[in-house]
Amino acid sequence: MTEEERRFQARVDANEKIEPKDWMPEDYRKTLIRQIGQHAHSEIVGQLPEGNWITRAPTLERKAILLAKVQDEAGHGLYLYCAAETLGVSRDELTEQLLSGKMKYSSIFNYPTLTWADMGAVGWLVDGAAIMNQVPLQRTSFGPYSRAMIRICKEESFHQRQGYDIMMKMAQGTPAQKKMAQDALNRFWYPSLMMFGPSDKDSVHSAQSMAWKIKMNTNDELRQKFVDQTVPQADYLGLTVPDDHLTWNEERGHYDFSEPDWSEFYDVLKGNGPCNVDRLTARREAWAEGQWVRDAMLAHARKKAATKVAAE
Amino acid sequence: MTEEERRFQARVDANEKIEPKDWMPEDYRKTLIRQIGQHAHSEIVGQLPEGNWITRAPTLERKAILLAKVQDEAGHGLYLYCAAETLGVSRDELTEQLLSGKMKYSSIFNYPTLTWADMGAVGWLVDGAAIMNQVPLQRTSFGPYSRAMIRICKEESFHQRQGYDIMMKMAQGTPAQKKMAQDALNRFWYPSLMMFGPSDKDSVHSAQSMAWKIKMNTNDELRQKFVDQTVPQADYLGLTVPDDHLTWNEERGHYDFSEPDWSEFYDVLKGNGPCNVDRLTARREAWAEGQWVRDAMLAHARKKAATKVAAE
Amino acid sequence: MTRDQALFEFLCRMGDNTLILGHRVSEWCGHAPVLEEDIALANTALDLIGQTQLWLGLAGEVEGEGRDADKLAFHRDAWDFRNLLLVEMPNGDFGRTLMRQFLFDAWHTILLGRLMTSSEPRVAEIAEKASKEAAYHLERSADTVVSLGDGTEESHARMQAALDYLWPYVGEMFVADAVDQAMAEEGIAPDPASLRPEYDALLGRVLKEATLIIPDSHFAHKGGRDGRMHSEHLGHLLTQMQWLQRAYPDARW
Amino acid sequence: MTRDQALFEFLCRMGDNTLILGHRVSEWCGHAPVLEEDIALANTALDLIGQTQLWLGLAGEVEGEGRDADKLAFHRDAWDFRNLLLVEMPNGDFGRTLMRQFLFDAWHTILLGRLMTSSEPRVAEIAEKASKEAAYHLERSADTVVSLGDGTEESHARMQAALDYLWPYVGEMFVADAVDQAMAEEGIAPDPASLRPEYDALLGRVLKEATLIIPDSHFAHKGGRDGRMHSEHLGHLLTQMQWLQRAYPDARW
Repeated sequence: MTEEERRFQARVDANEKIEPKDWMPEDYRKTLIRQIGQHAHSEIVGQLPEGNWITRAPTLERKAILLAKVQDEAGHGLYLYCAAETLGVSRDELTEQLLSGKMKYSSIFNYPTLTWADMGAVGWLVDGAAIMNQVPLQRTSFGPYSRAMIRICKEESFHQRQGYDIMMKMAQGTPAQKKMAQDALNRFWYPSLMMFGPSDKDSVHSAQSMAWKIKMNTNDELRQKFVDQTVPQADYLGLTVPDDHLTWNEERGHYDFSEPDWSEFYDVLKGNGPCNVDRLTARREAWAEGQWVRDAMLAHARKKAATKVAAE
Repeated sequence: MTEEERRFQARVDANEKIEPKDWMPEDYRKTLIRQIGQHAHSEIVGQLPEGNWITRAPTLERKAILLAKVQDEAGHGLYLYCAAETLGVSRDELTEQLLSGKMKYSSIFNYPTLTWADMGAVGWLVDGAAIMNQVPLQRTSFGPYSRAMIRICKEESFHQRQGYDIMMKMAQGTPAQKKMAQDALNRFWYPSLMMFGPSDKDSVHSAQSMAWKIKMNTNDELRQKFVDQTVPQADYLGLTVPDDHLTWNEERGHYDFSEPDWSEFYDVLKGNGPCNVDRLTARREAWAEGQWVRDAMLAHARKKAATKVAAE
Repeated sequence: MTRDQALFEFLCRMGDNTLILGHRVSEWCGHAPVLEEDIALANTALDLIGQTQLWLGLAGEVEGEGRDADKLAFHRDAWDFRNLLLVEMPNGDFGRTLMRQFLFDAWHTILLGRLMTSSEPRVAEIAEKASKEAAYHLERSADTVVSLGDGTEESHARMQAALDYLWPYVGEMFVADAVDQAMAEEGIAPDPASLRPEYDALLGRVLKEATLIIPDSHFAHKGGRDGRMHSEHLGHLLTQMQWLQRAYPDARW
Repeated sequence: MTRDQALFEFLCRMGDNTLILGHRVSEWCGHAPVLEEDIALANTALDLIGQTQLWLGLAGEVEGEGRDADKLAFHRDAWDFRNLLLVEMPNGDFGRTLMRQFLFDAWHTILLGRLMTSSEPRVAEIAEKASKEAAYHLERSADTVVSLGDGTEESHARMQAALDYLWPYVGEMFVADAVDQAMAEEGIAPDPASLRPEYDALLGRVLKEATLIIPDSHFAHKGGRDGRMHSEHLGHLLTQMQWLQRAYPDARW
């Protein structure tokens, strides 16, 4: 470790925030860009599975809530791209890496939303898992990232409650609605568990990231916490978690549960999830079809600036 | 009149069929190309208002019937383009004239189909009016046209019965269905009357066309016949023709009825019908997006022919 | 037609406009050209759906037959809708969507401004709330129309095409029928024709800045706001919008 | 699972394939690249809908709960559909539509050929009728795939892209579950896996002539034929297809 690195680590250890202009190790910067970028992309791509039901929302109130939620997600994307930009990478660069497949987004968004209950399940489980990941990151070492997470977490917990509320209505509804609710839980349970990433023993970068406080907890810790929190909620809804091995372990003070099928996880990561192609295609088309708009806005802004200069 | 013209007219008067290789006046050819071309275009564009409901047909049986009908219409288009081709104009030339707006199609197809009852009204009224126009044309002087009309009329009368059958089901159905049926009649009545064209006193080419037996009856004759036939059918359905002045005229032995709003007719003709833009856009896009397919089919056919020649 | 029948019709017109336009705008979700536009479009849709709840809620109240805003939104068929044809037109490209928004916002702000002094206090109250949102929408859509109209050669051509395509749907805003007469007589809403001068002036100003040419035609498609003849597009929109309510009429969501 | 329950599932799989593919193909109506294709596509859709009436009609009979083919087609929600994911994929361009058709027709003809000797006479009878139509569809779609694959540079690229896009949806045709095992044991239908060699040989032949390369991957999307996980596309298709029946459940058409 160089002297600079030592000083940097000391600041991190002392819970000081690292700011964009501060010195930082090149790998710290790179890892952060990857992590924040992926998180931002996830917000953007994450609009699509829920956007899929906006035009079919069952009431005006639900439509409004869903619109507000998807709008928030775009807003989160914006905060995060801004945080990444302070590390010296532009939003357009990040976008191109998303579209070329070089950068990833959360695999969960490669699963389809098939019934209205999925809007509940996404809010309850997916946002629930996201919050579990994100709450500790409010204390992350990089200042702009930490501040973005604080704003985001506030809204996400709101979303999770809305999701749970949808599930509640469905679970207490007609037989068809109950069926939708159970089916949504069946489909989203394991993919939600996957959101915490592979077991720590298989995770390469974890130790360094934790030392840098880019990562605050191990994947397994968070997954356990998520299961412990979610199972009683499912019970309350009268829904069955699709895991025959799920049992309360008195000794550990935690639920024992089945691992997700990690081969499916890697399949999805490779691009073979049910919706990978559709999601990326949707984003690519939006970007390509929006080119003329972005060009025009730039051209107009230049014209206006030129007129202003000429007038001065 | 030249000698050739006199001989030509004598053949027409004697009800002989004129065949493609026979001598004919240039104007006869031109008028026929325009008339057959417009008729062909009408079959093609006429697929769209009914195609609009194929994906929403209420039963499998109705869906099958509607598909068969629209398929027939495409087939009629094909017969008619072939008949026009015998006069020395290619299908592609005619298509381009349709797409550029130089050639017209029947104005009726610029009205929207808004409920399932419209599938009934189109069959009953629009096909009904078409048949009224077409039956006499089976005796038209130009051989290929006459033969095409004979094939077409057989199928059209079948379509008309199917349309009436839909109306019957709707008119005898639930209050909502009855409402749809009446509403469809209200919207399609006057546009159907317009299908016979303006009153003969305002029709420029009529006399010559009738002498040439390209046109067999006056517009007003056919319109009257249509009204006389259709009003009792509407009565039988328990529907009300939207014309306060409709009365049986004992003396004439015909119904007296209100003229359609001819200013609307000319508006639609000018391109201001409710669907003109959509219809032409749909055809233009189909044509443009199909370019690569047509190119490829041609290229492949040439390759195959070349291979065959090389092998011989 | 009683006062309340006319008022019901009027309120459906207001609420169906915002409902259908809100739906159209919401179709963009996740597909806008830039992230800021995704946010702005979602926000516009959200405002419009919120206004719909108010207008259709009041419509149901006035009707007094137990239909609430959701019942009106999700359980009427096409012919009972009273929105302008303009707002049911498909989105087309982003330019057309924003042009449609601008043509609507301009009229909407002017109308809402007048409705704030409606003799019917419940109408005035909704107009008060909605007009703030509409003013913001107008500011945004006008700005965007100017940017894109006076942007690149391509964007200019697209915006002119959008204006040409949508122009025949503008006239319907200003044509009065018995409902409008009843509303005007009661002092509930202005005569639609009376909005035109202000509208034309506003359009003239913005579109000039956008270097766009207003088509030289007064032809107007009609049939939306009286439900006599909607476009084929509305029915397709409803299949999506009303799906769940139609498939599960007994469910509560 | 009783024999009849398994048979019902099997019949729904057959009928839902033809129903959903028939619907997709019918979306082309009036928009094909040439008139002959408009006719051919309408004809294909028509045959498929006709087959649907037979398969779902028999399914309803076997179920014995009073559901007829229409009830099954128009009153089930997405999760009860048993079609292959392949057939619910959106049309894309004409090339993708025809590639999807070819990939389906190839499997369909082979399967129907086997079903003609089904131990269940009602299945054999439908297969007999359907196989003639399917053979004709295959001839057409294979020809078109060859023409477009070996046409121009652009058409070749489009067809290769279509094949690459659709290939992951082929594997689902050959994966057996308890329903298939029950059908095989009863001699009603063949083990799906047993069709693969003939399918691969047929595909190899045609796609070689089309100068197209079969992707080197055995990854297969699943979840359609057991209804566990359809694509998002199916739900949108159903909003259109089932609209009238859902909106007017008491009506007869």
